[in-house]
Amino acid sequence: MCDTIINIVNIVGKEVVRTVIGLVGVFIVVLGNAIMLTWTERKVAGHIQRRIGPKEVGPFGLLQSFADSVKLLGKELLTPANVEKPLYFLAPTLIFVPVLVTFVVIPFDGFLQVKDINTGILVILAFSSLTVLSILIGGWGSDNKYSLIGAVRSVAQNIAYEIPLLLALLPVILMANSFSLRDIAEAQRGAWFVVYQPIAFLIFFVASVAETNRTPFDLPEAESELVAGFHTEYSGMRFSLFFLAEYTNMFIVSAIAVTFFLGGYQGPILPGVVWFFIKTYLLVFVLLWFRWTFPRVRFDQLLNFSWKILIPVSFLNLLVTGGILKL
Amino acid sequence: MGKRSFHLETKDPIIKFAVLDKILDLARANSLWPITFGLACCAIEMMCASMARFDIARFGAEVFRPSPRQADLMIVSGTVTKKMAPILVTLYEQMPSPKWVIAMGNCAISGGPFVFEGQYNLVEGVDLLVPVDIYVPGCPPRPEGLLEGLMKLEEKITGTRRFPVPEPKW
Amino acid sequence: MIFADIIFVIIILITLGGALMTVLSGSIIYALMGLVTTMFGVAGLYIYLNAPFLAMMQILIYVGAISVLITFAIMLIGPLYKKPKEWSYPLKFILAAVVALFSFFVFAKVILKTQWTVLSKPFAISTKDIGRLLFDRLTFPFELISLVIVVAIIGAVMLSLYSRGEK
Amino acid sequence: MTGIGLYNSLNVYLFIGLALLACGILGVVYRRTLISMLISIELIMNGAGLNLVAFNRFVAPESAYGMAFTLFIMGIAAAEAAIALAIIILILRRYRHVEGAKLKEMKD
Amino acid sequence: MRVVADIIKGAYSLIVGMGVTIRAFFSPVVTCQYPRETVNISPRFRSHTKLVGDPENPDRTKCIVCGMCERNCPSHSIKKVEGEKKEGEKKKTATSYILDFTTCSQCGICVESCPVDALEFSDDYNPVGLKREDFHYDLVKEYEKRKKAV
Amino acid sequence: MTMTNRVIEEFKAEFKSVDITEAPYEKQGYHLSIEARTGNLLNIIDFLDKREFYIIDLFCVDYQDYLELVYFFNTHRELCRIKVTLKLDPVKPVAPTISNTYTIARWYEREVHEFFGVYFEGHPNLTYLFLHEEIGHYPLRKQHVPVPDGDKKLLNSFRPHEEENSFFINLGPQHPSTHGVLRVVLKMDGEYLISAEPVLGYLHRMHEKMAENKSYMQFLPNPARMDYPGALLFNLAYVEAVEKLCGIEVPERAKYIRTITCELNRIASHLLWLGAFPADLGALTPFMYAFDDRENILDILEDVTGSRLTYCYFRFGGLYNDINEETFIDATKRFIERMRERLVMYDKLITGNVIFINRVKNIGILEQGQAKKYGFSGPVIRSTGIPFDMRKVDPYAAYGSIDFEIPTGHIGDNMDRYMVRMKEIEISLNIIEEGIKRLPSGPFKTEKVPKKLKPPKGDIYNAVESTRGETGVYIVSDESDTPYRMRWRVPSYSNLMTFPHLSRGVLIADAIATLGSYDIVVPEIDR
Repeated sequence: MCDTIINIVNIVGKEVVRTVIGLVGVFIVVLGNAIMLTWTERKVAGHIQRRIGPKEVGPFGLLQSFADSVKLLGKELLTPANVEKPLYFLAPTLIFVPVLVTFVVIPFDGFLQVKDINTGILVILAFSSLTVLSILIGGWGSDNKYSLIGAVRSVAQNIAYEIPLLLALLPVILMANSFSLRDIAEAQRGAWFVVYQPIAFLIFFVASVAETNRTPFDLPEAESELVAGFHTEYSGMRFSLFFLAEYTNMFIVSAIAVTFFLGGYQGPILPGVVWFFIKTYLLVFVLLWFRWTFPRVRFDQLLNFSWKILIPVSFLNLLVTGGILKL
Repeated sequence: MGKRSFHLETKDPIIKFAVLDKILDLARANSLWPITFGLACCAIEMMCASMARFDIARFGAEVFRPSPRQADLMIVSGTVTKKMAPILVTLYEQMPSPKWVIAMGNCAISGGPFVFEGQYNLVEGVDLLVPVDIYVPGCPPRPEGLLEGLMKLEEKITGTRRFPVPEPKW
Repeated sequence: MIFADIIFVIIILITLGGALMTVLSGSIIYALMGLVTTMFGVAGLYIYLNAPFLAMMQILIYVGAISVLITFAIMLIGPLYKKPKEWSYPLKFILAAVVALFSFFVFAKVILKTQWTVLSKPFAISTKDIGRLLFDRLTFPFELISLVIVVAIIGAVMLSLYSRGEK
Repeated sequence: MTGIGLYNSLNVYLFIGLALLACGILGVVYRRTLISMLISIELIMNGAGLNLVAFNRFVAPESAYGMAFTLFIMGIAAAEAAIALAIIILILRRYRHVEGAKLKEMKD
Repeated sequence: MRVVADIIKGAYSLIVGMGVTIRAFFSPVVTCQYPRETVNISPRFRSHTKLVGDPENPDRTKCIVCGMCERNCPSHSIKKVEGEKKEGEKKKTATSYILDFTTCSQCGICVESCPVDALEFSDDYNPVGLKREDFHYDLVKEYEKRKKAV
Repeated sequence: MTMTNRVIEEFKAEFKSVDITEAPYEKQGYHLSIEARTGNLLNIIDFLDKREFYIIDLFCVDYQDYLELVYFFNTHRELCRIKVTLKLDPVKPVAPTISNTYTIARWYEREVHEFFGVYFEGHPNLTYLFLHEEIGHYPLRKQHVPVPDGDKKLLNSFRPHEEENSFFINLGPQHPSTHGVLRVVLKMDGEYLISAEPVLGYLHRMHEKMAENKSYMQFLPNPARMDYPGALLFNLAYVEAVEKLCGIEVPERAKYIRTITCELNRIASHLLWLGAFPADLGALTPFMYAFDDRENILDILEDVTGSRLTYCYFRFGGLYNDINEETFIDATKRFIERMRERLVMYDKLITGNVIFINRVKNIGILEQGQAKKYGFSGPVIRSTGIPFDMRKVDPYAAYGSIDFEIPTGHIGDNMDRYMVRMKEIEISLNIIEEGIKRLPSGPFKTEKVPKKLKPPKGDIYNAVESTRGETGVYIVSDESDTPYRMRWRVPSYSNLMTFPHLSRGVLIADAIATLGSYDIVVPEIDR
C-alpha cells in the first residue's frame, strides 16, 4: 500500500506535483480576481458617476461579490425548453478552459509561474480561440435570436481583432527572440518594450478591449440592442461562469500587455509580483474607465476600424521593426 | 376588487441546514438583481432610485439585468394592462426561483387612478397575476419608498432588519 | 511510464471518438464539435510526438480559425438548415461504409506489410529548426503557400461580393 | 513499473491517421450537405498531417521536413476552408440549399 | 493625411471625455444615504392626506362630514366618511374616514374642495407594506394615534 | 392677406358646393371648418395637400345619430387650423382612406377603426393597433356595439411567417431600449432591418374613455400620467383648453409662473432624454449625470407643486398654490448657473466624442418634405430645418411677451435632433431667467371659477408645445359637467410613426439610435 503511494509520487514526479499546486493556486487567483474585479468595477462605476456603489454589504461593500456569487450558486438551475442541451451545457464550461490554461504560462514573478512553456504566447493565443467557440455554441444552442445575433457578432469581431492582436505581439517576439513569456519579461530588464513599440502597445490594447468584449466594443452583449447578447438565456451558475470568464479575460489581457510591453514583473524596490499586480490592475482600471466613458461603436465601424486602420498599421509596424532589427 | 388567484405559501423543507440556509438567505437578500422592466411613470422613479442621488447600488441592487433569466426581483413599476399581462406573467415565469416581486406604485397595486366603471383594459392589481411580496404605494412613490421596500424585502427574506428606521413622519 | 500510456490511450479515444462523431452525428453543429474534439486529440498526439509548436499551431489554426469559420458559415446558412436531414437512405450509408472500410483495410495491409526503418534516435527538433528549414530550403514552397492563401482570401472576398451584388 | 510505451510505436500513429482518413472518406461519400463534406475533408487533412509528423519523428528524426509540410497543410486547409465556405454561401444564395447531391446544374 | 488627422482628432476627443469622467471620479459623491440620512423634503410634499385637529377641541378633527371630498375625488379613493352629531356641538364629528391610498393620485382636489380646511397632506414619504389592505387608512384613527403620540 | 382669407378664396373657387365657415379662433382654437362628404373628401384633402397643409390629427366623435370623422390641418408657415368633418352612418360606417396622401393616416385610421368600427376603403392594413383579443366591442362608442366576427385582426396573434432570407424579432414590449412597453416587430436580414412595424397598446390606459366618465375637475390628474417627463405641459394644455371653453381669465402672475415651471419641466424632460439617448448607444455615465441635474429641478418643482413627477399643479383660472418666492427664485437662479456649466461638460463628454458623432451623424435622416405627410412636430421637425414651434406660432401663457429663438437643424439626422434639444435646454434657461425678471405680483388664481364647471355647448382644440412637440386637446362639450368627447393629439405618436420609414434597410444599431433620438414616451402614445 505504502509502496504504491511512493511509487505513484515517484511516477508522478516533482514537476507534476508543482503543476497541480500551481493549478490550485491559479484557481484561487482566478476566483479572487473575479470577485475583486466585480467589486472594483461597481465601485469605480459608482464613483465615476458620483455615487457610492456597493457599500452596505460588508465593510465598503467588499462582501457584495461574495453575496452575488453565493446567490448565483443558490439559484434554481433553469434550462429553457427549446435549447440544444449538449451545446447549451457545454458553452459555459468551455469558456472556462482557456481562462485556466492561460494562467499557467503567465509569469507573475521571476519564479512565480506554474510552467514556463517555450511556446507560451502561442498557448495563450491558441486557447483563447476557444472563448469564441464557446460563445458561438452558447449563442447557437440557446435558441434565441438575440443570442444568435450576439454570437455571430462575437465571431466576426474576434476574427477581425485577433489579427492585429497577433501582429502587435510579433514585433515584441522579434525583439525578445522568444515565444516564452518569461524570456520576454526578462528581456525588458533595461527598458520596457513600450518605449520601442508604442504603436504596437496601443494596437494591442485596443484589440484586446475588443477581444474581451468590453465597451466600446461590447457588441456581442450590447444591452440596448440585444438584451443580454449571447448569454440571454443563461441563468444562475452558468451565467456566473460567463461572468467570471469575462472578468478573468480582462485580467489576462492586461497581464499579457504588462508582460509584453510594460516590463512584466520588473520594477524597483517592491517584489516583482507586487509590481506585476500593480501594473495589471492599472491597465484593468483603464479598461473600466473606458467602459464608463464611451458609447458603443457600431458593428460595421468596428470591423472597418480593424480592417482599415489597425491591420495596415500593425503590418507597417511589423515591417519597420523587422527592417530595423535585421538591417 | 377581483379575487386573488395566488396565495403565498411557505413550505418547510424536509431537511434543513440552518446555517447554510441563513447564509443563502443573507446572500440573496443582499444581491437582489432587478429586471429592467419599466412600465410607466413609476419606472422613472425606479430609475431615480438607481441614480446618483439615491443610489440603489449601496444595497447591491443596481445590476439591472435585461434578461429575466438572470434577475431575482421584478419591480412592477406602473400600470399593467390586459395586453401586457400575459407578457408580464411570461417574464415572471422565466425568472429562476427564488424570485420576488415588488408592486411599485398605485397602478401596480390596485390599478390606481385608472380604475373606473366600464374600464376595459386594466388589470386591477398585479397581485392578480403573480404573487407580490412588497407593496410600495404612491403615485408615484418617492425613490425612498422603493428603497424602503427593498429593505422590507430584505427583512422578509432574512427575518431581521439591518438598517435603521428613519423617523416616521405624518 | 504507465501514466503516459493511459493518457495516450485517452487521447486516442478522444481523437477517434471525435472523428466518429463528426461523420455519424445528425446535425452539422455536432459534426463540427466532433471535428474540434478530433483536432484537440491530434494536438495531443503532436505533443506526444515531441512537437509542441505544431500542437499549438494545430489548435490556433484549426480550432481558432477553421472551425470558427465553419461555425460562422453554418450560422449564416441560418435556421433553415439548423436541422437538415443528414441521414440519407441506408443504401448510401452501406456503400460509403464499404468504401471507407475497404480503403482502411488496404492501407492497413500496406502499413503492416512495410518494414519502416525506425531510427531510435532522440527527436530534438525545436521551433527554431522548423523556422530555419522554412526560410532556407523550403522558401519557395513557403512563398507558394502564402500566395495560395492570398489568392484564396481574394477569391473568397470576390465570391462573397459577387453574391451580395446579385442580391 | 514501466508502461508498454504505446506512444513510442510508429504504427499506432499511422493507424490513427488511417482511421481519420477512413472516417473522412465515409463522411465525404455519405454526408449530404456541403459543409459536412468540408468538415470530413478537414478530418482527412488532419490524418495526413499526423502521418507526416509521425514519419518525421520516427523515420527521420534529424530533419524537420515533416513538420514543415504539416504547417503547409494547415495553411492549405485554411485557404481551402475559406474558398469552400465562400462557394457554399454562394450556392446557398443561388439555389437555396447546400446539399451536394442536388447540385445537378454544376455538372452540365 | 486626412485619415491621420481624423484619427488624432478622434483620439483627442476620447481623451477629453476621459478627463471629464476622471474628474468626476475624484469629486465628492452626491448620494444621500437613505436609511441613515434623509433628503430634506419640501413641506409642500404631497403624500396621502391627513385630518387636521380642531384647534378649539383637540379631541375632534375639523372634519364636518360634508362629503365634498368624497364626491370630488377623481378615483373614488375616499370611502365611508361617517360621523355623528355629538351633543352640544353644532357640527358633525367624523368617526370614520377611510382613504384607499392605493387608488389615490395625490392630486389635491380633496384638500382644495374641503370647505373647512380639515384635510392636509402628510409627509409620510416612504410607506411600504406586505398587503394592499395596509394602505386603507382610517384617517380618524390615525389622527387619534398621532394625538396620543404627542 | 392672411393665410386664412387666401384659403377661403381659393377654396370657394375650387369647391362651389361645399361650405367653408370661419370659426372664432379665440373660442374654438381653429380658423376654418369644412363639412365634407364621402364623395368630395379626397378632393378636399388633395386641395389641402397642395397648399402644404400638414395633418394634425384624425379622429372620430360618436354623436349617437351619426359618427363624425374629424380631420385637423395646419401649415408649418403660418397658423391656419382647418377642421374637416365627415359624417358617417353609425350602423355601417365606411369612409375613404386618406393614407395615400398623408402617410400618418394609416395609423390614425387603424385607431379609429378599432375604437369606433369605422371601415376605411383602400386602407392597406386595417388591423388592430391598440386593443387586445378579449375586447369584444368598440370601446369609445357611446353605445355597446359588438365587433363582428372575423373583424378582429390583431397583431397580437400575428405570427409572421419566416421567409428564407429573413427572420422576425420582437423588439419589446420588454426590451431595454424601447423606453417602456413599446413593441416593434422587426423583419430582419442578418443585422439589417427590412421593415419595422410598431405595435401599440401595451400601456393603453383609456384616458379618452375616462374623460367621458369624469367631471372636468376630476380629469385634472390624468394629463400628467400621459406624458410623465413633461407632466406640467400636458397639464397646461388641458387647463388652457377648458379655460378657453369656459372663458375663464387667468391672472398675469399665474401665466408667468406657468411659463417658468413649464420650462423647468421641459429641461427636466430633455435631461431625461439626454441621459437615455447615450444609454441607448451604450454610454451609461451621462445617464447618471443627467439625472443628477434633473434632481435639482425636481427639488425646485417639488417645492412648488408638491410632487416629483406627475404634477397636478395648474387649476382652472390659476394655480393650486402660489410659489414660495424667496426660495424658489433663489434656487432657480442657482440652478441656471449650474446648468450652464454642466452644458459645457456635456459638450465635452458627449457632443464632441468621436464615437458618438459617428453613431449619430447622417443616421435617420428625415426630409422636410415628409413633415406634412407625417405631421411630426417638436424637436423632430425643427431638426429638419423648419422653425415650427407652438410657443412662437400661437403664443400661450406668457410666451408672447418673452423673446426667444427657435433652434433648427440642417438635415434632420439624429445629430441634428440631439443638437436641437441641447440648444433648447439653453433657450429654456434664458426664458426662465427672463420670466423671473418680469414675474409680476398679484393673485395667483381668479376667484370667479365656479365649483362645478358646465361649459357651453361647442368644441375646442387647444395646442401647446410640449417637450416632444405639438400637444393638442380637443374637447366636445354638451353643457353637462363631463366632456362629451375628449381627444388628445400627442406628438410622440406622429414622431414614432416615421420610424418604419426610417428603419428600412438600416442596421439594427442605427435603428435603435434613431428610436432613441425621437424621445418617445409610450404612455403618451398609448393614452
